[in-house]
Amino acid sequence: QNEDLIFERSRRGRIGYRLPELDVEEAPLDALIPRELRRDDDLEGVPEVSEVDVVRHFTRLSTWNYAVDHGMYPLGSCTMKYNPRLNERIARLAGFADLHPLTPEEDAQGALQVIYELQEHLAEITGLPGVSLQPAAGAHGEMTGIMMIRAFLDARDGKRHGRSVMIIPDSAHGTNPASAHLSGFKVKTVKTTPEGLTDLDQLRELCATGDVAGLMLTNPNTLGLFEKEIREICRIVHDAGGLVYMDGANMNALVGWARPGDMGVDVIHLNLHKTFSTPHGGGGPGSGPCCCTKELEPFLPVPRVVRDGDRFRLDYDRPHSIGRVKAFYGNFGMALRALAYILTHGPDGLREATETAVLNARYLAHHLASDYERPYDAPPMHEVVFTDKRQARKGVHTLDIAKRLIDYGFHPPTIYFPLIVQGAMLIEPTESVGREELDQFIEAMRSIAREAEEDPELVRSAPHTTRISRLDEASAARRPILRWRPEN
Amino acid sequence: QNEDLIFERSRRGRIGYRLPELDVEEAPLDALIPRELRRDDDLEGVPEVSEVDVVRHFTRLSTWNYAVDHGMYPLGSCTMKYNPRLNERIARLAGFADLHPLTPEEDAQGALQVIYELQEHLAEITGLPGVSLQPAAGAHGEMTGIMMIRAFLDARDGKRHGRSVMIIPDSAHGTNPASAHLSGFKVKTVKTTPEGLTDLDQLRELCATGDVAGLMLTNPNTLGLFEKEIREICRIVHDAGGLVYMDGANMNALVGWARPGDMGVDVIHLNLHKTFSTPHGGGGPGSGPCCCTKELEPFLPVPRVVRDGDRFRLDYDRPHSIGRVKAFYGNFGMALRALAYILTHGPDGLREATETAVLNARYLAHHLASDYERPYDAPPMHEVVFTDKRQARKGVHTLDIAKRLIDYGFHPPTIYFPLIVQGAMLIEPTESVGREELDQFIEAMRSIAREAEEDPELVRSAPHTTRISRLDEASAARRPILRWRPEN
Amino acid sequence: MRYIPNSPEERAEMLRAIGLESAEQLFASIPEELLLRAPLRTPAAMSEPEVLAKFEGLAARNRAAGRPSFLGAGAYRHYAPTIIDHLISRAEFFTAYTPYQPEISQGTLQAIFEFQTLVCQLTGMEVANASMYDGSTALAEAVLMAERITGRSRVVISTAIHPEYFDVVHTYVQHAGIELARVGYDEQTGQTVIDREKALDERTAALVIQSPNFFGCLEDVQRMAASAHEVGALLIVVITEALSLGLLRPPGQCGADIVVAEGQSFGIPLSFGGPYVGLFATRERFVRQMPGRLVGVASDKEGRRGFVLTLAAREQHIRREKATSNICTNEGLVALAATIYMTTLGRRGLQEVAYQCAQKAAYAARRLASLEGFALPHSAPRFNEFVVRAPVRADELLEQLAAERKITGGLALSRYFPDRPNDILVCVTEVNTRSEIDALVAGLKELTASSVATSLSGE
Amino acid sequence: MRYIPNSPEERAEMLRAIGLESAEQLFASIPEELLLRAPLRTPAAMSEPEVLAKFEGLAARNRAAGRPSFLGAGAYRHYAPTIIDHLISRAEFFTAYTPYQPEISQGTLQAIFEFQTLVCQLTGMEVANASMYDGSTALAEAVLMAERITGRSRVVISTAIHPEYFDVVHTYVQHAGIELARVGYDEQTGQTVIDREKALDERTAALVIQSPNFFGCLEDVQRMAASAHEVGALLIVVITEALSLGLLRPPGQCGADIVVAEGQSFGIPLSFGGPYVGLFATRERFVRQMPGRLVGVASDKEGRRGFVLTLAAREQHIRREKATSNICTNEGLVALAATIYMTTLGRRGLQEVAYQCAQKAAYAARRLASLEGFALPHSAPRFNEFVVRAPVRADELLEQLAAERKITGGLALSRYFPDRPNDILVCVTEVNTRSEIDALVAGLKELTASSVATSLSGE
Repeated sequence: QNEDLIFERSRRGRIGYRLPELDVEEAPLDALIPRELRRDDDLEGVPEVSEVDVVRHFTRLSTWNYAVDHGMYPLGSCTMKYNPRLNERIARLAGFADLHPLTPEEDAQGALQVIYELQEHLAEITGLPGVSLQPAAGAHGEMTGIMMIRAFLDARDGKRHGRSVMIIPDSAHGTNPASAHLSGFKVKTVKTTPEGLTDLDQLRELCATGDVAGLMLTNPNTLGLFEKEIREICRIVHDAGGLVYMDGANMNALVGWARPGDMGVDVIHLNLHKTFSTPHGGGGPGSGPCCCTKELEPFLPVPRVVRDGDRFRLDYDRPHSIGRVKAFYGNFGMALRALAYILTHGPDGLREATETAVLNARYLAHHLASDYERPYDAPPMHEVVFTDKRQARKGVHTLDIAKRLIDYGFHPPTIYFPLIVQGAMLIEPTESVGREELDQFIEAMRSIAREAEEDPELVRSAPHTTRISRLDEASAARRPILRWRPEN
Repeated sequence: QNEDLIFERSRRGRIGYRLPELDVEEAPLDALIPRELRRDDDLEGVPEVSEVDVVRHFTRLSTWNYAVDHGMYPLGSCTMKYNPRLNERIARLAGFADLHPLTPEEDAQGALQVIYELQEHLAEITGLPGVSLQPAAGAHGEMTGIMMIRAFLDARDGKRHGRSVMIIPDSAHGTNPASAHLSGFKVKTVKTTPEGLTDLDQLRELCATGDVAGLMLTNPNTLGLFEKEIREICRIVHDAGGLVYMDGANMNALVGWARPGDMGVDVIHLNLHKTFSTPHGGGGPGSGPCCCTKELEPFLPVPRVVRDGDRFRLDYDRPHSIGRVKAFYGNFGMALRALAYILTHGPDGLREATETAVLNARYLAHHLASDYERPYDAPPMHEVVFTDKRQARKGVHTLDIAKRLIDYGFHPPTIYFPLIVQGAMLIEPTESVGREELDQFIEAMRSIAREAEEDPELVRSAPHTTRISRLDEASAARRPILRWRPEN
Repeated sequence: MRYIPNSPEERAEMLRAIGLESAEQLFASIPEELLLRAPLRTPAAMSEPEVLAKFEGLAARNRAAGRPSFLGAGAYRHYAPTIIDHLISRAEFFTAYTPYQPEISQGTLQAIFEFQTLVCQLTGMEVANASMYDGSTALAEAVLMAERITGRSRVVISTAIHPEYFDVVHTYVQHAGIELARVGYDEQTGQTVIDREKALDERTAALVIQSPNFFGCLEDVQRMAASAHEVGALLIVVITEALSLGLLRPPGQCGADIVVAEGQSFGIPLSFGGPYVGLFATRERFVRQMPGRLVGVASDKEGRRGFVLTLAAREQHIRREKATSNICTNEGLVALAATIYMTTLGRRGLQEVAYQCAQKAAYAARRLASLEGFALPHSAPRFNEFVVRAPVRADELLEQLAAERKITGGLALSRYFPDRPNDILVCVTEVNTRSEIDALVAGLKELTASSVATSLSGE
Repeated sequence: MRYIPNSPEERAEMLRAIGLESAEQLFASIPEELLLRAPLRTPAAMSEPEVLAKFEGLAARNRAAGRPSFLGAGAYRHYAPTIIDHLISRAEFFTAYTPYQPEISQGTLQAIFEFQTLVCQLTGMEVANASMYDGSTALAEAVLMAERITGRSRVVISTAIHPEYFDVVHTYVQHAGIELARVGYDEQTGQTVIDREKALDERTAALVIQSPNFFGCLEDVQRMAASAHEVGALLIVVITEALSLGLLRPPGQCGADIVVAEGQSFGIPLSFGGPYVGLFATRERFVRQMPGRLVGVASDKEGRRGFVLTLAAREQHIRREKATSNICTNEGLVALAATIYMTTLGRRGLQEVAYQCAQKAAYAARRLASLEGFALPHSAPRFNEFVVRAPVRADELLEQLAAERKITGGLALSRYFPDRPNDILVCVTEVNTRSEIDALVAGLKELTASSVATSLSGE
């Protein structure tokens, strides 16, 4: 089935709504708002469709998407796990969904308690006692964390401390340098060793210059490997007067087993939409709480949610705070879901989830090694990197393998990331996938490896089973068409 | 994507639920229920799966269905119209969904009012003042209506009245004779004229024998034609001492424009899941309210919902009632949806829906006539019959055309019904389809007509775009496998 | 009207395209005098928020919906996992029709096939159909089926079945030439008693019992089967609390020939009595006499497994008046919900829920029996329902309990059995917390304290 | 754990299959001393009904959620058609990731393309992105973008914008070398006043105004644009009440260079402040400086139209620290909900909702202004919010109104403006019925009667 743009479906005179009749005396509009301040285009171009048109339109569109509920979605570093329906139901309870953010605290105690409890649990899980739920997504939490480091240094060393360098591994997410830059830091890169870990010697050199503000580290790193020397890494940075920020994107490998706070990390962001399974929604909403040490706590964004006996309130009186990073209190709807996730799992369930996520990745790593190249030998945590090295000899590249996986009914893994691995395929099965589906995925990957040998063109021209074939992204970017117009 | 049976997905030890812990003292089970009364098979074979398995399983299954939300679903006489989401939401309000049917009347006034109001509105729409919502589906309402006729005759003429014949047109739904039979009537058939209407002469003959209990008539009939002589038909039956039951399956052609009560009909059933858009759910639940004249009202099933001033109550004191046809009060959840439908439309909207449904069918009739044979000339109401007569010359039959429509993205119409039309295709677009989709359907049908000429095998082997091709229904019926077993 | 795509302008164009001038002309085949002149007298069209507000107001008047409740008697409160409603709300399921076109209905068909299998597994029977309207109509159909199978026209029914089920059977068979006879129950045990000499004979098509029966007492199904079979009759077992199958020996293992049940316990909302879903299972040899739809396995040309509606030759659209039943639309979506429930709870969960129900009911029974002036009149083993006899009229006591304690305490049996004025049918399920049970006990105790004192002082 | 398919037994088998003996060995790369020895001190696992009951209890403590309310100030109560939640609850939408693989993400991609188009149509701009976190962060990004475009580092912001938005901008730019300057508003009109001599100069990258502004007053956007452009600065317009676009001249027609808005009004639940959705639109020539994701048209090999994420070269996964922004995950599902809202209301509905908001607010303003002791301090035209000055302290008055009348009467401006103790910011939308408005008026009248009497007698 095809489905045009909604603008193309529009027909003059169709309606999809009905309002209650206006029940107050009307004033002449000109008396309320002068004509020159009102729009005069009669909203030309905005669709006119019936409710049925809307439902059919978006239902049809939806059928063109792959989703977690269809099967394995092994996007490395994205942690696409099952989104519990219970949590969706909770987020829609009228007592939460209809609550205005500026409601007087007395009449919003339930919501404040939700925030407070989630803060407490995240503190326990990370080992970092200061928590703010205000950041709206991972990159936002990252920015918040880095700004807190900046504020801390300014307070400790005075504004002119000259600590302008943020050290970031070459394997890091692109958001890391972008966030560091937003906080006014220069970025220096620390390399990855042949073992896939941070190069300690280089780190020591970089820290020796006196201008280091901190280190942004993902752990397990984006190669899926735990930084064994994490305590030493933190010591080096701390000794140099810097702070350690940890990117929490990979917390699904650690929850219930190890805590960043115990490792020496100063501040971390979490992705509730990864580790705590709030749905990713095709690109958000996310939620990126920031967790920090006691020393950094004064610098968290305002307002904070605090407890006074039985009562919860908003605390604005935080003179050292970096300020607000968002209006109101963060993506509260995501906090509800994450809290429900934590309560449903309990400590044992959280630990079991982590264990299973790691086991599933390890199982894949074990079974795919015969057909695909692993650039690093160390046993992976919750995700594993392979490359197209063997297949590339036949002209079959990572992109081709990814597209061919679609024909086998799977979402492809993350590809060409981390950047330091040529032709990388970063596979993260998560705990939400059963053994039989892992086996099917392994079988599909092996089959593609065989096809790459025997019929490379079949792989190179994949996918073959989708509504559309590969799209020409290069021309799309050269002459971008970013909106519909009647003449298109 | 494929998906096995859930039994094949089952793995020992998986769980998909968690109960609160038992909070009372446990007694030894043997002391409560002796071992020989308990099951000893440990539910062997019942699935063991996680919540994720369940969600993925049924989500995948769902993607193999065509549904109203995907597009036109022109199943004649089934009235597959849009199912408003608002009505689904209303049916799920806790105050209704959590209400036990044996709740004391005082504490269930809202539910009783819903039933009462719907009864009133259906009475107004049909012109028949006595209404019961107890029947669970169309055929159930039909049976109820016929039993009421039986009870009326028994009361009027004494139990030995000898009125044993129910007259039914040859074009009727199969449920009509089946329901008549259940009420102890013999069926005699009245033929359809070449114009597609009931043969009045034959009806008069059949009514002349003195043993006629009544007539079961669909109007518009299953050929989509309005029985113009309906008043005369009713007069003939009434003069013969019989009653007229109308099958309300086709009420979508009449609501707001004409009323069965005004035509002389004595009793009718409605399909809330057709005319009033309660969702059909892949085969139910339905709801088949029965509406009747004042004379028949005493015979309606008990209990009735009646109003005493501001209060609503159940009335069991109906000595002439045929009795209960179902435990409790009918498919209440469907009553909620139907009432919401009526309130949302209002009188004008109801009339507009009917008008549009008829217009859409007439538009199809007009545009398909060049390529397909219409067995009857009269202008159709809300549905239209075509046949495969022209295509059959090339060996392409109705079934083939139906299957080929699937490839064009449409659900096929009702086929091979009514039985009196060879190779019938009964097309009912309903009001829920817009002109552009009608045009696409017309284009698809024309294209199939061309294919039947030029490449009949293409049509005969359709569908080509579905997960599975045509299934061998004959062998399936010869050696039926009706359940999964471990050894299958 | 927002549910109608074609705007008035489009409709006018379409009319022109087919050569008509007005909408009225579409209805030209309806005689002038039958055309409605005035608008229907139903309320004027309401907007979505107005409709919603109206129903929210009505829902709020159903005061019992949010209260602790011990009502059972054919409809049961159980916890339904959230995923059920999510999955059945997928448009692919709820906006589809009966799966007449198998190539684009495999989702519904496979789910029904799974439903049929689960019903067989739980009841211990060999075949099950795609569902009936509810338990009561399933029972009526079972009685008609027994007549078809045996060619006999007398059916013996226990008085310990749900009274409304009996009424429905009566309505269905009243013109079918079937004679209904009733057998009573032992007031001591609460179980059906068959005076076999009188009750069952060579004209008997079937014996109908319910287990657990209406009073919550388990019947000796095996013995009943033996009695019925001895005279060549079938045993029909009806179950209103389907979750009892998680703990009790399935009727199929006890010799039942037809098992019907109300499936509402499997995750279906109470919804003031419907829609529910009837389960219907029998022996393989009776399958062609079975009413209702059946889904079976079929293969396509490439040999792939698929599912189809099968054995349709039994049904009314082919056999018309000779059909096994007039049922057509059944309860597809509710059967799907029940399938998801059974699957989600699964092998362990169905047993655990049943176990909790039995334990909680036993706890409540113990507590209530210990109250001054209260007694449990029946001695038979029970699952999650039982009768408790109060020292005062049950209906008034329950009304007081509802008004003063906001607890729905159970069913006054006098609703159906006027000769049992003081008896309350109490149902306890896994959703009744201990504190609710304790509140019920305390409430009944305190509300009867004065009357107990009176009667004690009177002794 | 019911969310984890693999059972303990399966996990044990898998461990064996890869040559391990225990789950602990999976974590061998974590130094011994870092492994947690004790279980986390979070609450023990709860069942589904227990979790639900807990949250229902918490929800019930949010007493304000069900009351008539006149709170606006950046978050608005509007009616959201039921179909929105139904459609965004389709797993295909809400359980998908950012559409990195276009062949299996066309649903999300086409919907975002429609979102971008609708945002352009409503704001009168040429290009819009796939969404930002919310209005406040969108504004911060707009300020950073203006600096990139102009190469200038001074930004002038009206004090009549939402105070929390200003705070967010301040946080974002504090280390970016951008100087924030503020311009005030005229107490009479309620509109921003620019003393151009002082306020805008050649170092100014942008002027930031909100319209309708925080006090509900419409700004003269055209004049502001002229002032900004005269010194080579950009005009950034921020909108918190997106539905005002249904009635008001779009900023794009008034010369705005960047328009950002909070999209919550488009069918998004209040949800105590989030998730909402930021709209971001600008001129075509600035597109490569725009932050956030963009969806564009592309063709496949057969020439079929499809949609892809495009112009990714601006983004951080390619440009890293030189990216236009660090935004990655945005508000996809909320943008989808807003798209469905805009589509369902459509051309007529968006205008009608806006019209009703304006008329109802005007009615409320007239009624409140007529109260003894009350006044409307600002004279500028307004949309659906306005300030009313009470004869007593606003915070205490509103507290009393909530406690005694169960009405949330608006926002005490003193929360953000300590110098305006008696001012209430009142918001009226299409969901406020006349009787709610009348109850508000009556409540305020009666609660202030004594103080008015006192002050009158004092005169």
